[in-house]
Parts: sequence; C-alpha cells; structure tokens
Amino acid sequence: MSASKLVSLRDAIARVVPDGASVCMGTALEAAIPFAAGHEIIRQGKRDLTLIGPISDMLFDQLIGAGAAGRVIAAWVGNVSAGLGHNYRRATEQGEPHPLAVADHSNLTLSLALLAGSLGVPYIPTRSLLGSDIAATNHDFRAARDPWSGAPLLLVPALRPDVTIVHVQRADALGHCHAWGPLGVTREAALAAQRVLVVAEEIWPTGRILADPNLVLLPAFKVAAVVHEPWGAFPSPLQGYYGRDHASFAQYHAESGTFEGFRAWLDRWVLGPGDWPGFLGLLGPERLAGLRPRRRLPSEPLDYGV
Amino acid sequence: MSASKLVSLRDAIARVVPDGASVCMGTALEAAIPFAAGHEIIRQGKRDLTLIGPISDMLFDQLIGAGAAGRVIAAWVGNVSAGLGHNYRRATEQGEPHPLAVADHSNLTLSLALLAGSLGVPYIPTRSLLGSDIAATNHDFRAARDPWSGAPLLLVPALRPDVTIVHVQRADALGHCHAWGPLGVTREAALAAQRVLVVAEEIWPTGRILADPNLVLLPAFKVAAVVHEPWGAFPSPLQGYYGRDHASFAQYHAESGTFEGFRAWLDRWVLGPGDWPGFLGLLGPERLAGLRPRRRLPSEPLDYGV
Amino acid sequence: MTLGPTARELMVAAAAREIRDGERVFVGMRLPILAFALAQRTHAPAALGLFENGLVRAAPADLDGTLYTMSDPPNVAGALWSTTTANIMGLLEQGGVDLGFIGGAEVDRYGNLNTSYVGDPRQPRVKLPGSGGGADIACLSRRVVIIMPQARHRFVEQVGYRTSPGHGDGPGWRERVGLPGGGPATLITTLGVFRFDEQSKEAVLASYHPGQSVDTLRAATGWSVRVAPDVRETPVPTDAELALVRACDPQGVWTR
Amino acid sequence: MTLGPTARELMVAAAAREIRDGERVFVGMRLPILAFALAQRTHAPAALGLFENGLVRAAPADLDGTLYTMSDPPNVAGALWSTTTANIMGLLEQGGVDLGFIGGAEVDRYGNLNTSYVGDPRQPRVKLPGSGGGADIACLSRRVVIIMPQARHRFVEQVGYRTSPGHGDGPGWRERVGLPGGGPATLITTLGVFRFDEQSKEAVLASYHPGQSVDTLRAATGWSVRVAPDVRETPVPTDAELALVRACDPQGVWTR
Repeated sequence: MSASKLVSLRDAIARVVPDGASVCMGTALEAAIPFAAGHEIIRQGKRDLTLIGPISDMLFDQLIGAGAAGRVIAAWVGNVSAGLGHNYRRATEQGEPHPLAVADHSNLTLSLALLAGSLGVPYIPTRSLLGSDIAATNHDFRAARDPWSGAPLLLVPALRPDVTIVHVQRADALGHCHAWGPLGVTREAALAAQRVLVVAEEIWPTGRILADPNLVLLPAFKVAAVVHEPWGAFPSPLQGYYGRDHASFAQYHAESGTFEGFRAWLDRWVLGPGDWPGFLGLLGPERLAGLRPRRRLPSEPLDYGV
Repeated sequence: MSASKLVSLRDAIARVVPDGASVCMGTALEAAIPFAAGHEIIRQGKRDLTLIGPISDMLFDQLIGAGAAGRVIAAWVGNVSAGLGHNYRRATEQGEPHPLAVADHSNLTLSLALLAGSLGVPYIPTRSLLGSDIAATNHDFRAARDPWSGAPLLLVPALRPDVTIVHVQRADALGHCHAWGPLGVTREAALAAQRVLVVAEEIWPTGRILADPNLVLLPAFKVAAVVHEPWGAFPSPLQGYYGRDHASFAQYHAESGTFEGFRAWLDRWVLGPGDWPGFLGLLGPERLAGLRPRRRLPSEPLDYGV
Repeated sequence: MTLGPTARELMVAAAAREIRDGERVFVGMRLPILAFALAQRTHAPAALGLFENGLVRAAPADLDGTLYTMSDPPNVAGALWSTTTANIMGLLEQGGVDLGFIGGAEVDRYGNLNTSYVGDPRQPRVKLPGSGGGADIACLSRRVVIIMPQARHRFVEQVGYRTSPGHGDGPGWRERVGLPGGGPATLITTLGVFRFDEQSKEAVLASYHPGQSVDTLRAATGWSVRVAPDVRETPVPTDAELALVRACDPQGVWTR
Repeated sequence: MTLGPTARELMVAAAAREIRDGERVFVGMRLPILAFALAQRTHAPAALGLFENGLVRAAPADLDGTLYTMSDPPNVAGALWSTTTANIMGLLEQGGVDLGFIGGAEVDRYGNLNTSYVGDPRQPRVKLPGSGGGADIACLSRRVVIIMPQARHRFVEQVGYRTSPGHGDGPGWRERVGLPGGGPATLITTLGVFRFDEQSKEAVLASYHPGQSVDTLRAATGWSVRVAPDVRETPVPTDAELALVRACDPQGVWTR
C-alpha cells in the first residue's frame, strides 16, 4: 500500500487547490460542510476558483466575499438560517468585490452532472427543469428529444471538478474514509473529481477503516491529501460528533450585511486566527462542548467473516 | 409505520411474481444469488418470465431449463465454475424446452440500464460497446452522437423490472434491509424495480436495522414482501454467513449436460424436496456447517448520536 | 389560555391538511417540515417524508428545540433511509412522490415561482439564492403545494424568471413542454388559500384567514383574483393542533 | 524437486509480467486473478486490482484454497473498497484503469473476441455465455491483455461475432468507431505470446512456450502469423514464482 497522505490543512490547500481550480464543496447539503478548508482557501488568497456545490450554506458566500471565486455552479447560494447571501448578492448585482459568473442548477441537475462525471459519461438526460428558465439561462444545458418517445428532455453535461473537498467522520492516513448521515452528492462529487481532499474529524488506523470496506467513500488512489481537522465542519453539523451552531449562521448574516461588515467579520474570524485551531480558540471550549451529542446511537457491526 | 410484510417464500412468489413478469435476480454477481426464490419460481411452474441480471451464475440456466423463462436480458449466462450453461445452449440453439429470446448486454450497460431506471430517466449514454456486435444485435440500444463533441455514443435505455429479488444478510419485517459485500447492481436494480422481494438470512427488530439508516438498501415502501429463508443464497456465498459451495456448481454442470439429466437433477433437488428447508435437509447439516466462516471480521459501529 | 394562531401557524395547519395519509411527501424545510410533523401526528400517521439531502423519515424528528435544516442530526437519527440526493431525486423522477412543498420570492396566477433573479438575469436587481431542489419538486411531483408570505409585489401578473414551473401560461402548457408532474394544486399564503382550477389552471381564492377578507386578499395580489363560489374563512387549527405545531417550534423561529 | 510449469502456469507468469507496478488492473477471474496475485507479490506490490462486482483490492485474497469467483468471501475481506458495479465501471469509463484482462472463445488477428455466438446470432450453432464485463474492459481500458487457450478453430481470420472489440479491421478503426481505450496490447495463449503491432495493429508472435516453435504456433493459428524478428522462447517462471502461483491454486483448478 502507498505512503501516508496526512498533511496539515495549510499544506493541503496550498498543494491541492491552485488558483483557477474548480472546487466542489458542501456536497452533503447542510451537513459536513468543509468550513475549515474554506477558511484556509481564503487565508491563502486563492483566486478565480469555480465553486461547485448544491446549496453551500454560507460557505460559498464567504468565499465570494473574500474574492476567491470567479464562477459558481450551484443550485442555491445563501444562508439556510437566514435566506439571502449578502456577498453573493453584492458580487452578482454590483460586481463587489468583483463580478461573478453564475451557472444555475437545481439540486437534481447538479447531482446528475456529478453522477455523469463519476460514470465517465458525457451527460445524463432528465425531465426536470423542462419549462424552467434555468434551462434557458444556463447555456451548459442542452434541449433534446428522447430518441424513442420523442418527448422533450434536458441534457445535463458531466461535471468533473478539479478538486472535491469532503469533511468526513473518520479516515486513515492513506485516504480511505467513512462518511455517514445523508450523503447528498458526496459520493458522486468525490468519484467525479480529478482529486479529492479528505478532511477528517478523526484519523484511524487503516485496519479499523478497512474493517468496513462497504462504508469506504471512494478509492484512496483518488485522494490527494488527508487532513486531520477536528470540528472542521463547524458550524455545520456532523452526525455523531456535533450539532449545527445556528448562532454562527445568524451572526454571519447580520454582520455581512455591508461589505465593510463582512470584512470585519473576516478579519475577526478567518484572517485573525491564522488557522482553524485559532478560530476554535476564539469560540471557546464551552460553546463547542454544548454542540456535542448527548446520546450515543451506535449502529450494529457487520460481519465480513470468512 | 406500516404492517409486517413477512410471509413464506411460497406466498411471496405466488403473489409477487406473476407469469410474464420481468424479474431481476443475481444482482450481486457471483454472491447472494437468490437460489431459494428461483427454486420456488420453478416449483410454482411460473411461465414466460423475462429474466434480468448481470451474470446469474447457474440460476438463470436452471430457470430456463425448467421452462420458466421466455426472455433473458443479461450480460452473461452460464456457470462461473464451469463456463457454459447447458440449458441456455439448448434453449437458444434447439428451442428446448422452448425458444428463448436473448437481449445481450455487458455488465456496464446492464448496470447503466438499471441506474437509468432507478433515476427515472429514459437512458444513459456510454462509449462502451461502440464497435461491438452487441450494440448491433440488441435492438434495445440506439446509436447517437454526443451533441457537444459529435463523438459516437451508445444510448442504453432504462430497465424497470416488475420485480427485483434480493438476498440480504438481515431485514426487518417491514422491508428495511442491510446488504454488504460487493453490491454489483443490487441497489440500482432494487430502486429501478416496481416492487422488491427481500429474502433475508436473518430477521431483526426494526430498531436494530434502523440504527444504521445509511446501510439500508432501499426504502421499505418499495418492498412488497419479506421472506426469512436462511441459506437462501446457497450455493452462492453470503459475506459473513457462508462461503460458496463449488461442488454444487460442478455437479449441476455435469448432470445437466443432457435435458434428461437436467430433469433428473430438477426432480431430485428442486421438485422433490417441496421447499427450501427440504432441499437443505437433502444436503445435510455437515455440508452446510463446512461453509460457515471460521473467523468473524466485525466492522466498527457508526455513531448516529444527537 | 392558548394564544390564537399566528398567520404562519394557520399556514402550517392548512399545509398539513394537504397531506393525505400514506402519501410520500417531499418536505423541504421551515413551514412544510412543521406541517409534515403535524399531519403525521394527526390524520396522516402513515405519511412518509422525503428530503433532498438523502433522507426518508416516518416519525418527525425527536426534538427539544427547533429543526433549522433537514440535515440537523435529530432529523437523521431514526430515519428510515439515509442515502444520496440522486437516489431520492430518482424516486421523484420515477413519479414516486405524491406531494411536494415549495416556496419562492415571486409567484404568478399560474403558480410559476421565481427564486432566482429580480430584473434581467444578466444584470439582476436582486440575486435570489436559486432553486435548490424547488424546481425539481415543481417539475416532477405528482402534486405541488406552494407556501409563501403574501404581498402585492410578490404576487405578480407574470414572474420575471420562472425558476420552478407551475402551469406556465395556462392549460396544456406542462404537457407541451414535457413536464410529467401535475403541477401546483394549492397556494397557501399568510392571508389565505388558493386552489389551482383544474380547467383554467389559475389560482382561485378558496379561503381567507381569520381577520382577512376577499377584499384584503385582492388588495394584496398583483393579478385580478378569481374567487371560488364557496369561498370561506380558513379553518382555524384546534388547540391540540396548535400545541403540536408549537412543540415543533418552541422558540417560534419559523411561526412567529 | 519442483515439477516444471504447465502451459497455464506459463500463461500466468507471462500475464503477471504485463502488470506494471502501481497500475490499476481490471482483474476478472481464473488465470488473471492468479497473475495479479503473482505480480503483486513480486515486481508490482503497489498494483491495485479492480473487480466488476464492486471490489478494489491491493493484497491478493488470503486463502487456504482456490478463489473460484471474484465474489468469494476471501476476496472481499481486506478489500480497500466494496461498492457497486456502476462505481467501478465509472472509473473504467473515466479512463482510470490502466490494464484489463479478458479472454474468449474466438480471437482474430486484430484481437477482436467472440464470447457470444458461433454461427448466426439469430439461430446460433453455439450460444456462448456472453460478454459479462469483457466487452467493457475491451472498449474502455487503456491497455488490454487477452488470455486464452490456443487452437486453430479458435484463432480465426475474422471472428463471427465481435463481442469485445479489439482493433476492429486494423489501424484507425477504434478511433473511427469512437472507442477511447487503447485496445489489445498482448495475446497470451497456451502456446505462446503475441504482441499487437503499434502500426498494423496485428498480433505478431513474440515468443513461443518451451516445447513449442514458430511452426507449431503457425499450425495452431487460423491466420497467417507474422513473427517478430526477435522471436524467442517464453521466459520460464522461476521456482519462487511457480511456488507463488501454486499457493494460489493449490488444487490446480485453473492451472492444471
């Protein structure tokens, strides 16, 4: 087997996310959003990224406000607690901090685009978005007819992100990882990607991960780097590890209402701390402890015996 | 929640598999093949079934010889230990016991057909089978061009089996079930089906199955019946429960070389015993015990805690 | 003494009544998640909730607070299935979802919704968050219920951008463009309830909430409102129903 | 004293030499599974095996007997990934598989394989089991190695049915029909080893097994055999290699 891919988040982002890359994040919808990785992308001043993800709950808004994104391919960009994303609005309406190209999707079409990418096929047809203006204004789509029935179809072209970043419950140093809870487009996005950055809540020995090969998310040869970053999905929830910190979403929404307010938020919570443990230190241990599960709900083991 | 769907195999086959139905089986390739269900289909004298499956290792050959099948949609029909399937040859070459229509697939195209069915989309394109005579002689496929690049593509139309029969390690009485080991096309085939028959090695309380909702194979509302039939995949293997009984495959191949030989095999092993426990009784407990795993290899639990 | 229902609590109760027992319902978040919980605990105990993150649930989440998102851990624990968006959306495109709830920033008389752009999409005056799964639910559910706050500038003659198609420009439109689902059946607002007419496909006022009237509804709608001959006041939830709704939103995050 | 290698053991050793370290190999069953195990334990410890049932493995299965199928429990225990056929085939169609092994009942000089029908497909003289995953591997792997027993009636001028496309009718054919993979590189038989010429795409005899000669190979081939200028005897596996092969097939199920 290959060598350890375990690196710091700083090194991982420096190496795996070049300027101009297409980066898929937030693949489990409102849960397991890789905020730690997103903040490090901002700290390293990455530019001209294409952000790909279904709904992105607040993370894309932060990256857009920080000037990291040139294009967004998404079904929804905002703040699930509060609705609109102020930076997304400023970028698209006023070009602040700079203009942003938007390719609108629905959750279904984004899922099919990544599924097509994971299968290595050029597109998948659907009847969703027929008659929707999304199909008219996102020129990546194509109208077609079902060659059997003649019925109208929309062809959704494959997406193959340069990088998919996932936050998972546990991984080994080689890149084998376990993720559970609703998966959204996580598996498709990981398999469609050219390379995957795995950020893990816990690092486990390989034998304990491979004791359940059915739960392994993707083959490790697709994994470019593994990062151990506890609480790395905060303030989004991670099943079995922590709940959602709703206050963070509300506070961000309130403080990012003006660009100056957003810059102050960014200085305080992202640029100031310098790294993720620094950010967690600002929150304080009690706030984090309050998000820990109160009950354990363990699953039954599977027997792979021979 | 709904009422128990637990019924005998006899009742399940009588109710869920009408004459003329399309039935998908053998979805995990060489493992977890629902032989118990197949034998019951034979005993009930079902006719004109369309058999759907990737490779079917011996089961389809038995159903064809018994006269249950009018059509086969498969990538491979035979006996993995021995190669050719004698009944498949007799039916296609000599129309014995009656003619059989064959729609050839590859494992990839069958997988895409069921995936398309599970997604509710009419087809998925691929570059596999371009230049293969399979694409020319199976008229279900259609040649096309990639509307973006102009490159040749093969369109694989969706398959929606009337019934998919799966053999799983454990299920509850409502139809929630856990399957592990290589899945082949199992999930796609279950989700693509109009209804699913779950045959389970063990019946567990609902709470213990739902303790791992990520491992649940499909939503229970798709499950028409649940059958408790231990050893129901014998002589194919079931991870954690039993290995493959290679001798059964070799013996079947030797004895089914003539149609008379096959009829004698059928009388002895399928029609004679009357039901699956009767069949297992013929084998004897020592033969079965010898297939049990010698080592347990349990996975690590997942915590769904809140 | 129980406080009387807020407009949003009335909406939740009205939405719950749209759910029939045994139905598979694409739930979404906010008010519909409360409506699903209410229906499940009253007349529709066999209803199933589907969530686009990959969840299927029967019983509503076991909570001691508010469910902010469908991915909050209490919504996962006790789920019947936890899977992928593609698998859930596959059930939707197969035609296996009876009812879907959606909302938007703008709606028109044919139930088309805009959740994308106000103004020219190339240079929008307001960039809204987008479809999420809303457009998929609108396109593919057998039946759609729209829930949104009512205001004249949001209830427009024709939406500027059709994110989630309703009945398009009227009868026959969905068939023409190839949409398989049945489209909007009901529009539940902060002021009343509209039902989409089977023939004309137009939203017809079926009831006004307590304190409202046909006139106040007309004043808050940007198209000329057709009124059902049997228009009446929206039924008020019982105290028991109200208690159930409030148990799911104890801080009133979504309903106050 | 070690018994000398059988023809099939020579094939396994030759097939193992086709696997480069670190490559992702679509393994299949029978002889290739033994070749993968041999390569993994000698010169290619970082090679990965992919199986169409949904498995990825590094180390060969831990066995005290023969692996009859890729789905036998020992091939699952210790796997790096256990997933679906679609996920594995997706890696293949993405171009992520370096090498695939296939076999068939008939082969021609361009490496096209027939595993479907002898005679008219509508009224076949012999119905063969079919493609399985063979045609997919032939179409989509970067490089293909064919392994099959050699006999004149199986090594034909042109296959009657092209299940798994090789180089079609010669140079440029794969590009013309749209196949992304590189097609057959090597044909390993019970009698010798052919390599497909980069220009002409024809199978050229590279080596004959001990006891064979160019003449015996010619006699057992249904097309006029081109012979490489440096044709030689196939290298015999070392005793250590033979011991490794025999450990994987102790009863000689596949190799005797």
